[in-house]
Amino acid sequence: MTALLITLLAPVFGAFALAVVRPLRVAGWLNVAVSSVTFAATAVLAWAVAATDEIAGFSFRVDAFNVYLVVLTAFVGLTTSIFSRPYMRHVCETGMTTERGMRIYHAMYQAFMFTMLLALTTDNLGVLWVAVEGATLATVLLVSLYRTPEAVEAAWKYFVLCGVGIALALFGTVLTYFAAQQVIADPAEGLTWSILFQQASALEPSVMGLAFVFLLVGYGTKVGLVPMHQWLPDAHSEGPTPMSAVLSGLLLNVALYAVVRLKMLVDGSLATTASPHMAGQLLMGFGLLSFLVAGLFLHRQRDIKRMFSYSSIEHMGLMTFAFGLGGPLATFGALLHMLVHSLTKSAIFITVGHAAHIAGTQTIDRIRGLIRTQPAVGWSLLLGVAAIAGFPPFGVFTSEFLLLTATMQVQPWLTVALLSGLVIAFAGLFRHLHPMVYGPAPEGQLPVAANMLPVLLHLGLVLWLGLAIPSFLAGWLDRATQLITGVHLL
Amino acid sequence: MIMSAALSLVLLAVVLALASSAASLFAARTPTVIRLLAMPLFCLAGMAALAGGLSALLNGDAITATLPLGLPWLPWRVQLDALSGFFLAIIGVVSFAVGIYGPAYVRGFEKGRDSLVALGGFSGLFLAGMMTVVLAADAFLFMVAWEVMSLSSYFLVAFQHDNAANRRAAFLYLLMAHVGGLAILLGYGVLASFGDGFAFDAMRAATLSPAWASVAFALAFLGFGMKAGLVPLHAWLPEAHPVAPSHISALMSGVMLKVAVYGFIRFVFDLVGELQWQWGVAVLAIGCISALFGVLAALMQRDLKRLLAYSSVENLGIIFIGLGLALLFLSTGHSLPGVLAFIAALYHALNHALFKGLLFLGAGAILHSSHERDLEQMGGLLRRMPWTGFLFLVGCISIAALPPFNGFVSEWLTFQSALRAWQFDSGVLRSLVPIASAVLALTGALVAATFVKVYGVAFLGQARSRHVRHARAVPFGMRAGQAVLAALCLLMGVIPTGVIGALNAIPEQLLHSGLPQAVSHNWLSVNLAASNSASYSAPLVAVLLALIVAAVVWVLHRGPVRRVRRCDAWDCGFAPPGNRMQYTATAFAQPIRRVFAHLFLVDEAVVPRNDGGQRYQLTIGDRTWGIFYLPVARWVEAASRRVVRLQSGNVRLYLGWTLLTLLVLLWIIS
Amino acid sequence: MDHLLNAAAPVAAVLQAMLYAAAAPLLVGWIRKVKARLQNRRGPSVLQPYRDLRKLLAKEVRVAHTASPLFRAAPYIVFAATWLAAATVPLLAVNLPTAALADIIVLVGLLALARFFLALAGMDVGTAFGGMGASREMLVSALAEPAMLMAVFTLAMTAHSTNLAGVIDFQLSNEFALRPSFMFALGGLVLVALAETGRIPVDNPATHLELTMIHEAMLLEYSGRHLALMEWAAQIKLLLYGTLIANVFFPWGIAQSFAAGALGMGIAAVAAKLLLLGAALAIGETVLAKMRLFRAPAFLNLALLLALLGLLSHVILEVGA
Amino acid sequence: MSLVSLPLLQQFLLVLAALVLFTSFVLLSQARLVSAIHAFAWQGGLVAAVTGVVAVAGSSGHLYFSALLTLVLKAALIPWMLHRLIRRLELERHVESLRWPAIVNMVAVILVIFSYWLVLPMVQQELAFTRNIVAISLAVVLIGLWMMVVRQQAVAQVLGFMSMENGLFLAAVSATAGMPLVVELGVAFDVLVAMVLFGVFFFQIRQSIDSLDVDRLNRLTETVDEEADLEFSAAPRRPHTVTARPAAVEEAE
Repeated sequence: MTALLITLLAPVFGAFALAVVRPLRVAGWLNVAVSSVTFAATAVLAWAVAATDEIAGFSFRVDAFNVYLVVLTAFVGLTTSIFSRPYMRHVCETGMTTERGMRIYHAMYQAFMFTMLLALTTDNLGVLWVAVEGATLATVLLVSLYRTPEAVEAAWKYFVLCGVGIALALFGTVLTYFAAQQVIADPAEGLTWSILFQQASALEPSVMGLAFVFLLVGYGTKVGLVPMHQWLPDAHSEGPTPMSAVLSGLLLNVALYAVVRLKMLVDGSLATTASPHMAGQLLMGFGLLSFLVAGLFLHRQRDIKRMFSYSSIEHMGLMTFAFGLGGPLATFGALLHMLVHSLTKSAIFITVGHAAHIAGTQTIDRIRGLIRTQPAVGWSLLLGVAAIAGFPPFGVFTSEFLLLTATMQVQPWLTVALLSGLVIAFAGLFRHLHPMVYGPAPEGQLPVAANMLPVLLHLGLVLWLGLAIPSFLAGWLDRATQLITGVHLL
Repeated sequence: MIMSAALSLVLLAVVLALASSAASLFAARTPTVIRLLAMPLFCLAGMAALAGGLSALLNGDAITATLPLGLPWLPWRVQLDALSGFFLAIIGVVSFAVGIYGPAYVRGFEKGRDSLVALGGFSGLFLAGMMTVVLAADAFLFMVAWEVMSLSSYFLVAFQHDNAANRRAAFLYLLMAHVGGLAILLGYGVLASFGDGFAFDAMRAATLSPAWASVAFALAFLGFGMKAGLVPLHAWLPEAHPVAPSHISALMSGVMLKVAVYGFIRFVFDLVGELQWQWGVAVLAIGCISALFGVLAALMQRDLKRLLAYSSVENLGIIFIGLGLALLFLSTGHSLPGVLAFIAALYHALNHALFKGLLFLGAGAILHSSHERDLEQMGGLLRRMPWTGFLFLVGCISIAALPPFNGFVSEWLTFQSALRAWQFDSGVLRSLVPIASAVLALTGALVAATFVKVYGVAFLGQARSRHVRHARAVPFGMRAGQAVLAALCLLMGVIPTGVIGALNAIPEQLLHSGLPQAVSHNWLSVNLAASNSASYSAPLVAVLLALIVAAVVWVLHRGPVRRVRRCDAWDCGFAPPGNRMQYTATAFAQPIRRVFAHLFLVDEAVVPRNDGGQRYQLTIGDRTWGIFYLPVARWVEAASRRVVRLQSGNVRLYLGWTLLTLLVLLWIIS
Repeated sequence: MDHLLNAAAPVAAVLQAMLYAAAAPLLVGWIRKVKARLQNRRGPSVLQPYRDLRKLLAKEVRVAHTASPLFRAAPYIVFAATWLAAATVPLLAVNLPTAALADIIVLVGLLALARFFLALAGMDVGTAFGGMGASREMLVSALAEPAMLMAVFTLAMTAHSTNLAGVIDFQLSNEFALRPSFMFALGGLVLVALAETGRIPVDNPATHLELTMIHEAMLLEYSGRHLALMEWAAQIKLLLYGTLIANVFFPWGIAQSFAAGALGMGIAAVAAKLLLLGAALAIGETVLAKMRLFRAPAFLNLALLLALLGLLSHVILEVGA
Repeated sequence: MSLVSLPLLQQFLLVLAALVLFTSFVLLSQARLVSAIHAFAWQGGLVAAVTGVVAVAGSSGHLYFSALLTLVLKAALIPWMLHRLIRRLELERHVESLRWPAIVNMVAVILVIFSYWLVLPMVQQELAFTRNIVAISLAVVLIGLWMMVVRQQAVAQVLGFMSMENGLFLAAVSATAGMPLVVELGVAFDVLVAMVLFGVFFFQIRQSIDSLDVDRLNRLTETVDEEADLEFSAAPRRPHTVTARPAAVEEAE
């Protein structure tokens, strides 16, 4: 429990502290320190959860489903803070932002981490909503950090679209609460997920169906499901790169996490009606649509960060599809995919940050010959993209293998769509990647001071997950699968 | 006991390969580590694989083991049986030769700007991947190893990436490898969803409905065919193989394609279960098309390595002709000819690995000493690099399927099984199969033409350019590497009975029916059924040829005049021929090109040259591009161009989308 | 009988081989003689080819500066391969041990080996004509080989054997039957033989007109014993094809045991058949004219068509045969 | 349930709800920003009133608090902030006329009907009388979203957003007699922060495109159409050149 408290309080403290700390060097290190404290706390928490099946209380709940996401969040937060220290210093030296902007950046970084961890650990749907909305508020200023017209525009779109979406999610939450009131005496517990989950079958189906639509559209906007995805590439491409890394790596995961939690409620309530799998079918539809559309988007990219944000959309679509498909195999694969995708994608964004520094631009056509200029960056980008494209021995392959075979067993004909989507997306990524990493470098292009440690950590982990899944993680994923689908896989 | 020793040997080979790739990580600082450490390790890995594979092939039964890796409920299983042993032996012998050849060859790159770490590292990974594919006993490990093989070979293709053509080749290769991999994955998915789980044993146990079995077969044929470069899925092959460093090209053409063949055999003959004769027809047809198209395309090429790559397409076609015949015979219940065709295919796989490896190493030697891949610039190399010339000649004879070398034996076996067509009950098959063998015959003759062209233009005559005129002999290591393969080419040609006897273990284990002893026990000659029905006594033919030559030489050199006087060429009394007057590769292929012109996009033109002279311009285009590939690409482009309208940039439209989605969903659920 | 066979068989085999080498020039001489007569010339003696060979063997060898070792090795290999191939075709007697040595596919293979080196030798010196000859030779052979094999397969599928001895045995043991398949196969084989042995209308053995020659163009640079071997090999090849046609399609008279009488009978029979064939060839060459190179494919496609028809008619008309 | 059968308090409640709906129509079609802000303030006040009445009717404790919260936040604080903003942005005189007012209003009416149709199953459960108001609140939410779609003035969009929030409050009150207190507080806090950030962004947008017309925020788009090169479609054709040789072209007449 104390570990949980530290997990949540450390970022809060960090946010306030970093809001006032002026010297940039100190702020950078402090940011790293706070993040590492958070990570340590989550590690202890994970240890506790591994020992006792779950930790609940004070309307907090850490079970097999969210504990690994908590650790993941803290870990990516840590590595990204390590990356962002020299990176943002470089940004500040180039005068793209001010010292005040840097304070906002660091404070908001920690605030964002807090909202993420809160959203994951809370057991109260209302608080979950508050946290996700808070994440928007915390990051929107960072998107417009550089104050360029594009940045401001991106931030505005991000703000308006996510604000609207989240408002709709609130309406869904209200409806859920309304449905809960019919079955749960104490109004204070009406939004407690674990209690709702026990009572799920009693919830009024028609209301829950209505609620789920609002929740899906609301949180789905955050997940970046087509056609509510439009904010995502803008925000990713215009914000500072560490921001893009945590957005793709964490925020999308958390939103998807929320959707899945709510789907579990709805499934419980709809189980006895005419269309028991309504929620799952909606998820499959959205997932497949996002997956295919994003894959096609990849072909016409000119901005490297936009390109990878579309690839994020594609993968979120894949996971959504898998969760919608249901069944232990698909769910296990999706849970694993959440993990490997956020590790790989944040690693890619970190590398992309260095690449953009080397070339001095984010325009794909002007990034050339990375391997020649700085082999470390070039190879990391190449390997990272190979990993995200689902090549073994990286972990993404494992999860996609599971997803494909699960689809093959349940809906054989959808595999055709999945395959074509995978191939299209792959072609879209590599046709842009090739000229960037290979070929002769333009003269005068110099290497930059890059700290590849985070990238190595992430890719190393992904590689490890591809070769063998450690038993405790497998145990967690399996228990989460059992939680979501009611069936053990192992 | 001995088998487990074999398995540990093979696993050791994998470890050695990985070690070689790990060792070359240090090449960034000390380039020599590739030459002194990585390549020897590579060679050792080849040796271990060869030994392990052979012992597995020679003493019968299968042994399995489980690795402490993989998914929690699906640990990686490996299995070593006769089939995988045989293919391991193929992998081993070629990579052994490459390991001998390599050090001297990579030395040429030490000064270059391309990273040796990538070269050495991915070579080792490539080898390990191929060996693991052959060993895998569950679909997951198989796919992992398969994709590792594709990915690492892709990095090797992209090794010299300053050249845009190489980049495009690498991209095309990876794209098609990805498509193929996914197809195979789905094929396994079909099997897995009928049997429970991804272990091969479970798949064997599964019983599929014929329709689903055909789906699985089609997917597997697509996937493995794409890797094996069967027409029309071959487009990547002539692009990718030539641009890799030559010793890697040897591995890719000689071995990786065989791994695809292995996968096909494992999937179709072992896992799917009940065979259907329609599959046989399909495989036979595709095999014929590939063989004929491949050799014609090869004949038209002027780039030596491209030519060799196309000839790989042709040889894989021949292998699949054999497999198709095997499918036909086995599915109609004629086990003896089926096994015969099966063995013929395996034998040809072995032979192709040997001589194609040899030829690519030879091409590498030429490249190394004259920096030339273009036949039109070569000539007279036999006198400048006699050893390479001699060994290359051996390769040419073998690949042209001339006795007493190995290529002939496998083709002979294929013919023999095709001639068992009179056993079919259906007259259609009875008349189709001989036509296939006619195609095979035509292919054989065209291959001979192709390699007469190659050898005559490259090694005979006079040099056509200065740098070729100054070519020098290559270092010993490279010659040794080729010599190993050349010797094996002759050996495999001279002792077919022994080889067939060894190969016989595979169908006995896989199809539970082998050849009768009559075939193998007679060491002197291969007899099928009765001695006077069909026989080929390779050792005698070889010995007699040698004897006659010796005798004639002996007789004639005891004659009155044995002096030989050098003079200018007569050439019907024209002026002494210069090197520009020689027949070029293009000219050599011209008659056959005229005959088969309509199969290709040939455009010839005589264009004026800026120095007043004239220039004969020839472009050979591959029709399959226009038919199969470009339409897909265009479709994707068009679709993406439409889709991006979603991102119009107007926030109000975005909100409109959200509202619309909301309303539609609400409508749907109530 | 058995011990006799064991003792006599190798002897007979060697004897037959020698006979091939010895008789080959005679057939060429005979054909030239008949041709000359048909052209109202007296023509050289039938033994003229022997004289030419002796003269060539006695002459000094001249080799171009630009020639490689392969140029000097080629004649021996060509001769050896052709001779060995010929030795496997039953001339006088079936059931020779050479039957076990090689079947008809090997025969084709050996001839291909010879052709391979012939073409290489043509390209070696690096003259324009050599290359031209090699290129055309490979074209002709590429188109001829499938036709040849189809024709042979027709026999093989009838006799269930690719072994010439087997085919002949089958013919002799079964009572005579009119087989349309054999008729077509014979036609195809004859056309193939004309092409492969470089006779009119595909090639003209007598020409040295630069742009029309095929076989001769490859021998341009040879002289002395090398040239002798090449010519000799060509003559053996001609005899080989003649024997093939004569003995496989009309095997009657060939010796089935090694008794002296049988062998003598065999010699007489085969001699008669070959003389007839030679005369027929001579007549054909006098009435026909050489065709352009690019009509040769049509010619050979006809051969392939005939062979294919033979095969199909076997499958369709003679099922179970 | 027939209207007359209801106690007066509840009839009053229904009147208030109707007025809320009316205000959002006013918001939708109001051209002048200042008066739109006034309408928004009225709406907030009405929502607060509804909350208060429900509190009186249901006599549930914390509803009084949330009524007060709504009143302060929605009726006073946010309108005041908006006033300050447009004064500092010199937008008091700003008039934005809708393109097709009639159609816009018709769509809004259809949305009202649609939301009623949606809520029917809930209403029919004859639970508490406030259920009918859920339909109204849903309509308010949808109309707010619709307003954001049709209004191209940033401030107007914010107004639409805020009126969506009003609808949410109304729904919370009417459907469930108020959310748990912590959630209410969180939501209120978020709305407040959002408002502040909106203020910040007005100035940033103004600074970057010196206008608040969101239609001119259209830099970030994929639809710029230049021919992307098909790297993998270029068929491999090497030009293949040798000098013309008599022997090669000879027989080809």
